[in-house]
Amino acid sequence: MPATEWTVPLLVDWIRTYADDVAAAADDLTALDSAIGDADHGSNMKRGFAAAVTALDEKPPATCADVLKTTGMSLVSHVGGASGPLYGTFFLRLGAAAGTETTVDATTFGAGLHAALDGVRARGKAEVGDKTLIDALTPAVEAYDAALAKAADPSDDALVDAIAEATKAAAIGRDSTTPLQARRGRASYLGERSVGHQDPGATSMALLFAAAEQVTR
Amino acid sequence: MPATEWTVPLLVDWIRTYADDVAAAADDLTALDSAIGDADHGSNMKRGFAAAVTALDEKPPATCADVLKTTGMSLVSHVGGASGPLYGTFFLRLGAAAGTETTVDATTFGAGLHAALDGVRARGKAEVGDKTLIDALTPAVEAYDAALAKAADPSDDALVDAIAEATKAAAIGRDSTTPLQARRGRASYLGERSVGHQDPGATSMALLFAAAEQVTR
Amino acid sequence: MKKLINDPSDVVTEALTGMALAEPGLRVDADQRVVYRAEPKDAGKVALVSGGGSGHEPMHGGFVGFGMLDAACAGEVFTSPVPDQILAATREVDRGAGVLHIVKNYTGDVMNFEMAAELAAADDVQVQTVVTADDVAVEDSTWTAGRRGVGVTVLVEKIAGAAAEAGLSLDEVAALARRVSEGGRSMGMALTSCTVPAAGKPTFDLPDDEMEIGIGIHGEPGRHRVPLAPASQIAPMLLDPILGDLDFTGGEVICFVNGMGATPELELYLMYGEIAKLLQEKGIRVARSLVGSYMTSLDMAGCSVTLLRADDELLRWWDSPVQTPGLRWGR
Amino acid sequence: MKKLINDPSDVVTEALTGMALAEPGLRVDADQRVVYRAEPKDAGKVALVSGGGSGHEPMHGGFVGFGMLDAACAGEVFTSPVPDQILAATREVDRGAGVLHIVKNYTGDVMNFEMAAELAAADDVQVQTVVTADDVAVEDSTWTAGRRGVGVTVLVEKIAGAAAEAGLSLDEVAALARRVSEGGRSMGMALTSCTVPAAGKPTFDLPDDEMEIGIGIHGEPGRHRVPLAPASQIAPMLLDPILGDLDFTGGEVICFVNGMGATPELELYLMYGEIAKLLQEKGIRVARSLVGSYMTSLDMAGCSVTLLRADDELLRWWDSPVQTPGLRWGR
Ligand SMILES: Nc1ncnc2c1ncn2[C@@H]1O[C@H](COP(=O)(O)OP(=O)(O)O)[C@@H](O)[C@H]1O
Ligand SMILES: Nc1ncnc2c1ncn2[C@@H]1O[C@H](COP(=O)(O)OP(=O)(O)O)[C@@H](O)[C@H]1O
Ligand SMILES: [Mg+2]
Ligand SMILES: [Mg+2]
Ligand SMILES: [Mg+2]
Ligand SMILES: [Mg+2]
Repeated sequence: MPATEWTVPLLVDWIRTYADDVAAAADDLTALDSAIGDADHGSNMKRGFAAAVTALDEKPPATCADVLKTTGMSLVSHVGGASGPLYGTFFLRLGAAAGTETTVDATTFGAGLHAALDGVRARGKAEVGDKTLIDALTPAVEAYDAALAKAADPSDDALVDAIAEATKAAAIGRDSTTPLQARRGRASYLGERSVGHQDPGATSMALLFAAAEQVTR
Repeated sequence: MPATEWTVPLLVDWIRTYADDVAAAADDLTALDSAIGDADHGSNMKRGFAAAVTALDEKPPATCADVLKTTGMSLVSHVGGASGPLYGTFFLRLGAAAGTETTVDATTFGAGLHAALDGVRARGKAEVGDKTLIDALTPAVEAYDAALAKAADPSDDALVDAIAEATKAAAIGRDSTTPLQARRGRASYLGERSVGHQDPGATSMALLFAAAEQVTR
Repeated sequence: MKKLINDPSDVVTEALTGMALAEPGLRVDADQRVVYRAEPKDAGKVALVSGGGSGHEPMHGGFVGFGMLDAACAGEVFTSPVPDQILAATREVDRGAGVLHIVKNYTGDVMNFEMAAELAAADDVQVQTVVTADDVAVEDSTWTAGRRGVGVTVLVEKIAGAAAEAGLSLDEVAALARRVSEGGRSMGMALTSCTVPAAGKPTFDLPDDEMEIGIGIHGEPGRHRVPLAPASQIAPMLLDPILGDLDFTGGEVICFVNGMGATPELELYLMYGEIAKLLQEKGIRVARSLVGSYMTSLDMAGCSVTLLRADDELLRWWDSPVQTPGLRWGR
Repeated sequence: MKKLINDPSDVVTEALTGMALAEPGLRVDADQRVVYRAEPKDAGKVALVSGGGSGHEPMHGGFVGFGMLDAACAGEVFTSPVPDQILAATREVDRGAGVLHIVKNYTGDVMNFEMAAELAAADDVQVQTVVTADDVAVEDSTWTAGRRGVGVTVLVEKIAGAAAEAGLSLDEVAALARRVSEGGRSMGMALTSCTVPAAGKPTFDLPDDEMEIGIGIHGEPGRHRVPLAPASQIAPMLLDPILGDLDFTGGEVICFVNGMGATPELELYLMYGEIAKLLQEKGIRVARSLVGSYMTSLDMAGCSVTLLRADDELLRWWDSPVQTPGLRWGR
């Protein structure tokens, strides 16, 4: 049965599912990072989300904010590199927006995504087109908004539909990084040689939305 | 016309010819030394005999002893490693036996070879069967003796024949090293793993007799 | 992958454990992955904290000790440390006179040190940060994350470390560190790629007859790939971009020829000879030199060259005693 | 072959030229290929001369300086120096108190040093020789040229160098050097072969999933080839033959974990951790340790372990100041 709102178990399920997904995709993410970075994005994400799962297991979260902040803190404390602060900020901001309830509705989640996007942009100072995870995250947030706006009288399917649209947009955004020349992160050191490679962070970001779609659907 | 005795130009010719031969065979000698040593026998021999040729060019030798001692000193001073002192000693001893004449006859040369063999054995303390250049040198000296003894009344062909016999014996001695386990030099460190490889020093020693045969024939 | 390791994910912790046992001058917190001096600095003196991804040894842990760093935070291989480590180290080494963070300019390093500095400020620990960015292979423009911090980092740590030991204030030490950072330029090249343990295979493929010019220290490929060349031709490929970027003529320099990890000392000295010859031709006087593998990239073969504008003050700090596992003289 | 060199036949001379420019504490005779101290030792003190094939840097040229060697003779790559060089060095450094030759046990090294010593004796320079032969990979029997001299050579040079600096007589310094040499045992392994510049290709082929145990420092293949294994299993492969050969239990040791040239420090510290753990289990106390690439084999990846029986006297000499490019403390 499709979810109408986020609950604590559902958010935990998202993190767990994504932890499995990045573990399975770790070699591919690292291969992408080998081409235009330093060959660690897969192991960074795998290590970080494994730590998040452990933290959620050790101290079962009471509220939605607990799930997301514990995840964010785990990432900040265990990843390092560029993705640690960026993904960490993403979840910390999303958690702050979620508040101290045990559920989060589609509208609140959308506001959270905006806060998360703003936080990640403030931390990393990247814009759309710089060939970073921002290129997947920004269109995803916009698509979520648009889908929600279309559901004139927020229906039961609003959350699921909005996440599905966000996931599609994130995938398109991820693919859009391939022809770009990087302007942020390690890939920028390569100059023109970064062209023709898909950005690893945009790839892991697209997977994050895909995991959300999978658990809410 | 076959040589009946060594002259100063003939000895110089021997050194020159051998210098060319070891330069041409340098890669092969080094390859043999790669298998059971440290991959330098070819470059050692090439460097040493090039230095000898330069020394002979710079100060043209007056006597047979001059040729051989200059060669021996050049080897000692420019080769290093095991082959420097050993080949150096060989030529220094051969030179000492040659005396201050401008020719050396077959008998004197034979005595010189014995002195040279003794010197090399004293320096390196190797015996026949230890898988070293001694395995080529010893039978060569013995074959030289035998051939000379057979030429009852030393004839015109005595030197050429004796050197030809020595060359054959050196080649057989060289081949005999392949199945042996080394007991001297670097190859001995390999223990049983040295079995099945031809000794580089025995190979260069066989070439030395071949060069003598070529210039006297 | 051929390495003297056990499980790739334990490499950093196990290496730190070995370092703790081998180096009596250090105290290693293997959990937090922070290397401290066994004997902390006197109260009232500025402390220096650096750190970064592992795999660059002896930088940074090997530079902890008298006259250089007070603490170094070790991240995963090629991954910057996390704010927790940096904050713990910063709190631990503060002797009341403030802490200087020495950070190489990489997105991850800068962000993680920034977060730690924000947290330290909340704790009332004075922190200043110097970001090194000396790699002329990268253009410093809005089109990049800015220049990478490479070889000059070692020189900053040595020189600022000496000044901190002598009792200069945080503002003074930070200003000196920035001056060194700004007066240094570097350029590196690779004959082979490195292999990150967790990745298990070389980060990039490099044919037998080619080399990368303008590489970083994390296995990032270089700016361009060229046919293999003799040392005498490699030297100007490294030096010319440096000299083109900052005018060193007429002055004195500290010249640092660094090995990337798998380069024999024989080759480094030979390379230094080539660089020294070119500098002499250009009228640049080498006041001090440093040749060796001090900032490595795991098992990469190759080298980098760093030139630093020198003056009497910098040279005095350079010559001051230093006693660390990786750099040691005068004590 | 990928190396930072020009013509392979010029490697040694060009590296020495670079070293001369980089190291103000040294004086290099690039023609004779001898590295001297810039400031000779005081008259009346015993001098130490060592040398060997090049390609093992920092050994030996990098160990010339206060508290260690007085001169080092550099042969071609992996080829012992010639008697001329050794004689020139011996004459030059003799301060009237005699000269100790420190020679690694290889046929070529022994013969060339022997010839030089004979010539020096004719010159009335007193020479004594200590031959190091610590490699337990080689059986010392009539079936071999005897054990190879490896890691203990570094320790002999340090300890005898300190004693010579303190003014001990030639007999005393030589006796001390022999005691160190006899109390040390080593064992090495390789993950990859080295490549001799003049040969242009790896000395031996080693598949990606195998390693050589019991290698020498000249690219000689080892005693046996085994499947690649984690560091925790390599450690006993190196340590057990050492402990089986000489009883170290109950006593103190100096433990030296050495990199073969292309081994990152990260891996060496990790390896040291494994060795230290085993030693502790066996009740062998490590009094001092040395971890780094001090005796290399060009660009070979791998390591060796040396244990030396220590006592208060040896440790005092070990701790004495030393000031060389390759080893430096206390001064
Ligand atoms: N300034 C930035 N803003 C947003 N995303 C960034 C920025 N810099 C890097 N990234 C993202 O981080 C990814 C790399 O992450 P990772 O490999 O884990 O860290 P590191 O680059 O430190 O090794 C890149 O693919 C890119 O998507
Ligand atoms: N003790 C010895 N006596 C005689 N010949 C020896 C002895 N040791 C080594 N050799 C010879 O020297 C050869 C190796 O010479 P070379 O490679 O030039 O020197 P090194 O072994 O020092 O590298 C061996 O193949 C062997 O024939
Ligand atoms: Mg990365
Ligand atoms: Mg050889
Ligand atoms: Mg990284
Ligand atoms: Mg040799």
